[in-house]
Amino acid sequence: MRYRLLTAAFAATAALNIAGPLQAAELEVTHWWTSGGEAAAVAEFAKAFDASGHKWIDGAIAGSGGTARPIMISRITGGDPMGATQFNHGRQAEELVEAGLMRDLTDIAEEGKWREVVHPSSLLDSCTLDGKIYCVPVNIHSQQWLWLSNAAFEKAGVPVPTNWEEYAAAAPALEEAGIIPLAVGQQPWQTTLAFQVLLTAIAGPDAYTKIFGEKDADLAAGEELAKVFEAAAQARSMSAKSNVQDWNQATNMVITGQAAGQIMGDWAQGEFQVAGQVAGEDYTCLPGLGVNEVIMTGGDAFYFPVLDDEEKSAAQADLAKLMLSPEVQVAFNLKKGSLPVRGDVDLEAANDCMKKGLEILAQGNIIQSPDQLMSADSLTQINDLFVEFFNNTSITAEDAQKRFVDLVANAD
Amino acid sequence: MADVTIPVSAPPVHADEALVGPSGPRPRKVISRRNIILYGTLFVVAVYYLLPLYVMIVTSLKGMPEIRLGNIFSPPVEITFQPWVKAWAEACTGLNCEGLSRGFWNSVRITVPSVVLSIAIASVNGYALANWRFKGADVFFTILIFGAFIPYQVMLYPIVIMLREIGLYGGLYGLIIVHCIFGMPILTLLFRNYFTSLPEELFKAARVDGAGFWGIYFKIMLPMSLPIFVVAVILQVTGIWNDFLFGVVYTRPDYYPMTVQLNNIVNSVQGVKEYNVNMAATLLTGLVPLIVYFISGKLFVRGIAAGAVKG
Amino acid sequence: MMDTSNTPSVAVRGVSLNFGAVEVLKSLDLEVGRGEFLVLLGPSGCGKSTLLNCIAGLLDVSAGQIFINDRNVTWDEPKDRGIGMVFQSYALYPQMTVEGNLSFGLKNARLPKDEIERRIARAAEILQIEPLLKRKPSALSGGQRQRVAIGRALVRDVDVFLFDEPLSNLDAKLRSELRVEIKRLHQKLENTMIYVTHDQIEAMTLADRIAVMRGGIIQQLDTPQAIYSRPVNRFVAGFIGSPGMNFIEGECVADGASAVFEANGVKVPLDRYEFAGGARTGKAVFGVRPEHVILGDGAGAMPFQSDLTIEIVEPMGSDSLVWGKFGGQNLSFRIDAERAVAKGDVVRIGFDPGRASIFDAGTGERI
Amino acid sequence: MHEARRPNPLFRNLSAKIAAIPMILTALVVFAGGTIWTIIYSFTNSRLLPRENFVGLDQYERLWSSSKWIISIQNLLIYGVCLLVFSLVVGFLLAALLDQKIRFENTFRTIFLYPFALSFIVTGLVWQWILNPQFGVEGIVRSLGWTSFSFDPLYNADIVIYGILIAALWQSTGLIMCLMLAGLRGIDEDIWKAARVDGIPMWKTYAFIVIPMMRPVFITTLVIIASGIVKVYDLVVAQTGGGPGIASEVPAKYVYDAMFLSQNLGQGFAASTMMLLTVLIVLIPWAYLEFGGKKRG
Repeated sequence: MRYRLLTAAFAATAALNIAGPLQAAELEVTHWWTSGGEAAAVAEFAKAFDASGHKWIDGAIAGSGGTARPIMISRITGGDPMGATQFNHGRQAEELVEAGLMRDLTDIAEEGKWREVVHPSSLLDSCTLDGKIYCVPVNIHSQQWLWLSNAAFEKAGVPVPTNWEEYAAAAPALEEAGIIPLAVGQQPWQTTLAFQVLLTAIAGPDAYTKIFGEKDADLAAGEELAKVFEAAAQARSMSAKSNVQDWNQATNMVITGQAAGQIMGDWAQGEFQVAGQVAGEDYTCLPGLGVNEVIMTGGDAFYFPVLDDEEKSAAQADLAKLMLSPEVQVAFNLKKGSLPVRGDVDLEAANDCMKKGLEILAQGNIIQSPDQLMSADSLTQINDLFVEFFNNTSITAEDAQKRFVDLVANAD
Repeated sequence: MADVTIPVSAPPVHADEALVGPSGPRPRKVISRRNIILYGTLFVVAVYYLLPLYVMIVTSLKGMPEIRLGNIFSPPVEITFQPWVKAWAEACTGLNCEGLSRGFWNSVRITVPSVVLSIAIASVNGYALANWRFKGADVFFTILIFGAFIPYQVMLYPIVIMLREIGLYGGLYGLIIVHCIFGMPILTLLFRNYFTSLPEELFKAARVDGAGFWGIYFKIMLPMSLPIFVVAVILQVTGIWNDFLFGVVYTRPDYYPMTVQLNNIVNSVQGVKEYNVNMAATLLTGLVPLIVYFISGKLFVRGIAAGAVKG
Repeated sequence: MMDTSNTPSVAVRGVSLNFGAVEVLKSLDLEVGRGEFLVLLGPSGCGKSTLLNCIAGLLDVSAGQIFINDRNVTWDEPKDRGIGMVFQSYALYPQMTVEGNLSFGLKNARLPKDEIERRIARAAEILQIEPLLKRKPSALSGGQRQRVAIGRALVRDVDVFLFDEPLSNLDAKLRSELRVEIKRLHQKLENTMIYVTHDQIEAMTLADRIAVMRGGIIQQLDTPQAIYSRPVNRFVAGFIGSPGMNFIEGECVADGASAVFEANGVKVPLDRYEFAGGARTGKAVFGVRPEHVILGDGAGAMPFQSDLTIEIVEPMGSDSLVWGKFGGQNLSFRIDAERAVAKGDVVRIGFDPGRASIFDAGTGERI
Repeated sequence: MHEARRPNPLFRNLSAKIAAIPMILTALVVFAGGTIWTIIYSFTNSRLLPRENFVGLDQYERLWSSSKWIISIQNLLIYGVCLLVFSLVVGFLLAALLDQKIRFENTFRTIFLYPFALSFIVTGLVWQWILNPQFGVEGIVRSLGWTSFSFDPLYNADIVIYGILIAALWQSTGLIMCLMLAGLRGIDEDIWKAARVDGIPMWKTYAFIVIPMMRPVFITTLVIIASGIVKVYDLVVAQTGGGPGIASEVPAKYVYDAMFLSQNLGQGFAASTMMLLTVLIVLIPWAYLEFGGKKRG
């Protein structure tokens, strides 16, 4: 089975080689995949790109999206663009596209029939502006996952929970066993992620879409949401002692059993793989906190700034095609622990957590990621609210809800 | 003349007879209360100041197991320079693992031209302001001095635009220009005050001999201003080497100065935090300004005080 | 004040002081009478200020003792020595008003309020600084500041006033005004005062006695008149009196019972000169003050006369200083301005050798 | 022979003007121009790229309604006041101690001043580790037996700003000490002698005579520290990154985050204009006192 895949990959690259005199061009690609699992995944892209004759210049920027995006943006607006750059699905690069700084990929998209191949199509819609396509979606990361360390629960003598209520109930037992019930990193986006996963699970996906999408302030102020804020307050007390900074440090606490669980997107799975843990045995994954099984179509897409250098532009086109080619999609997403964007690719080698994701994706109950629904400015404000809420116990659930309602009221 | 009883000038009693009562210098106890308080406080404060440096050096020479077990104040059992090697050549930010070395050479490539350029411009400014008072010169100078106090953030973005227009944004030259701009106020003030303190006759005599603006500058003013040049170099080298904000905003990853590289290395964590490597990296970054500080000693104080007090 | 007749107000016994290897004061003895105005006079660097600071207690002596009012104060703090000091730079506390300056020391000594007010009123009245009490030192003139500085010692009812060149920062006119005021103050208070200066006019006019110092040693301690007329050595002679004393190098030759001073053909009979240890012969320096040389008809009455051709005339308003050659060396003398003399005139001059001073050429000591 | 015209003033010492062009450009274009540009654009709703649709005071309204900004202003006040007071007091005490003509004066001065040569990033990182619960001081004291000892300001939202203050004090007190020492050595020796003769104890002489005399040195030092305080950024980024949560946010970081993180230039410009205001409030009275005084006095 594996053999068949390899030959296919080889054939594809061979074909590319023949097609036309290929100038080998150096292309700088910036991204913020600096943790162990992520770096392994991006190496797949680099390998495939180098195989196609070009040269991948790695522009990794540490410190997660929050640190990396500003650097990428100021380089593009500063007139010194890179070859290609990563952004999340959604509106982060909206203004850059409007300002005409991003390359129009519509012709490549038509040639590769991206409209049919990319599934769900909402990913491609986030890349489209006035009918033209400006980015290549490469993976689907859903944030709606709860990762639990089986070892931690054994140590606490509590069965591995199947949903949020059981998990919250097990918290006291975990604390007695000296285990931090919930690991949350200090970066603002991590606390917001925890909140909206709780929101989608407890209040349901359409409540999430109404609030983040249509900015429905009354719903935000409603009783339904009050329950969500209660759960958030509970999560806060469960994660009080986890004072780590980066998300992969929090994942590391789960892997080593210091913490019982972490609410994090499926990119955390890369860390579990690098640590050699097996889904189902060492760790358990609960999509939608085991309450509302849903997949969020968050994830990453690559944009290609307009370059005046002919060779580099050609290399850009090759990279764009290559990123969506089936083989590279498989190799990349396997390492990354995310779901491929191509509907026609099946991942037998995926572990059972990925398979759960694929099934939910196939059933089609998906929601858009906050980046796709809200502007960076409003989202940062919400991030600040929740990072403050999680670190300052004097803020009650009601205050937080009130301030959340104001934010939703004038978000754009 | 007041009626004054003038003592009969008795023959002076000489030292050979034993002088009764206290004589000679007052006996000062070495272990007096005053000395205990004085040296005691100074010693305690000195420990407070030296502690961080001690911890950094000690930890940077220990292996990770020793750090996890022992406490940070205990000296290293088996000294290893591996953390220093790793910090210099192998620490990773993201995929490229070239350690701080790239940052170091970037910092050198940024600091040297910036220091030379900013001092050249500022010394000419100071000289022009001190000796060739042209109309409006003081207006520009006052704006310049106010500029020294304006928080950088106010001018952060406008400068991004300016650099972009002249196509230097993101490269080393852009950052060099930024350092010249923000170094100019204090340095110009330093040079102006120094040149005004030089005797006026010197300048007038040269004018009488027919020397022009540049003739006087190179032949007379420059040779005499070595002390202030040294002070300016100290001020600029420490200032530019230690900068972080401009480094982050005005350059891109492969031109990052050492301070930005350090912050990235320390804050991007692969699994466990390697304190010894981080400490070695921090020491490496602080090495150059510390060496400049220890070599220049008193001059450093005078420079900073002159720059700061006058500023 | 208990009258202890002639016990000295300030006594310095065998005091010497050295900064590292440099010996600034060399086992010095000095006694200042009660109510006496003693001036320490000498060129800069002769140790006069250092001695004053030792007496004040601001400097630790290297050896010897210091007594004030017969009490051994060698190891005492300045404030316990009963002394007040006035500095060349006035050293007023710049941020306090005049009243603040005067009362700060007293408040610190916890004197009762009314006592402080009484003392300040008295000092203000003596020094006429009542209108200045509310002003800051920066708003006062040099003279006013100096008076306030004196007032600071006055209010503390000290036994001994110490002055460290208080007038040298002032201009000439103000200096003479304040000199008179200090004298008047001394006569009024009858305190002991020790006054350091390098200005010999101040010394001559103010002092009951002057101690001329050089190289850390007191050269001569005597009344101004004695020092003026009978200087113990050539240094003291040259230092006191302006314009300075004329020095003619030559030789004393025995002449019967007494001696004669000869210099390039000039012979001055020394019969009227009181030799310290009897007439002496050998190389000597003959010193005569310009004001003792009389010109014209008065010269006739002088025991010694001689002719002299005038070389330079320096008119100085009230009188003129005339220069000529005597015994082949320069001799100057004063004449009143009206007498018209010109270069080249030959005039007859005369003086009384008895008032002159003769010094041994080698040691410079008076013989 | 035409009568020589008075040379046009523009060309008088032309070379001086040419030589001063960089200064003129910097002063006018960068400082004056940049500042005005920022102020103008603080009234627009520019997001990622500056654009000219004006929205009046919206940006300022949003600024003062954002809890992150309010916290950063509170932090700045606490940090500023404490840093000013402590560094002046400790700096003066150290200077007074060093002024006592003691042995090793130079060694002590070198020890107190070396941190000033380091960058804020290095200082921030060092103090982050020293104040780290497991690894730093708290860990040590606990390992020595006093298990309930807790000293982890960087992880406690209410007192995190004081953790940053410790690092800032460690860095800047040295300079203040030098400025104070220079001031002390400038005082006329006779003043000390006069005070000793008046029987005034040492501490009173310092308190009532020397310190009032050093007023100008204090004011100038105050202005220098103040202008440094408003700009504090690197230290917070290195030591806490604004955490825990947004408890140690500072205005300078708010500006950077607004401009580059939330891609909202308008908000960033509004915040930096506010920072400019705080500096001017400190600066103008001082400039008036310093220069205005001379013209009047």
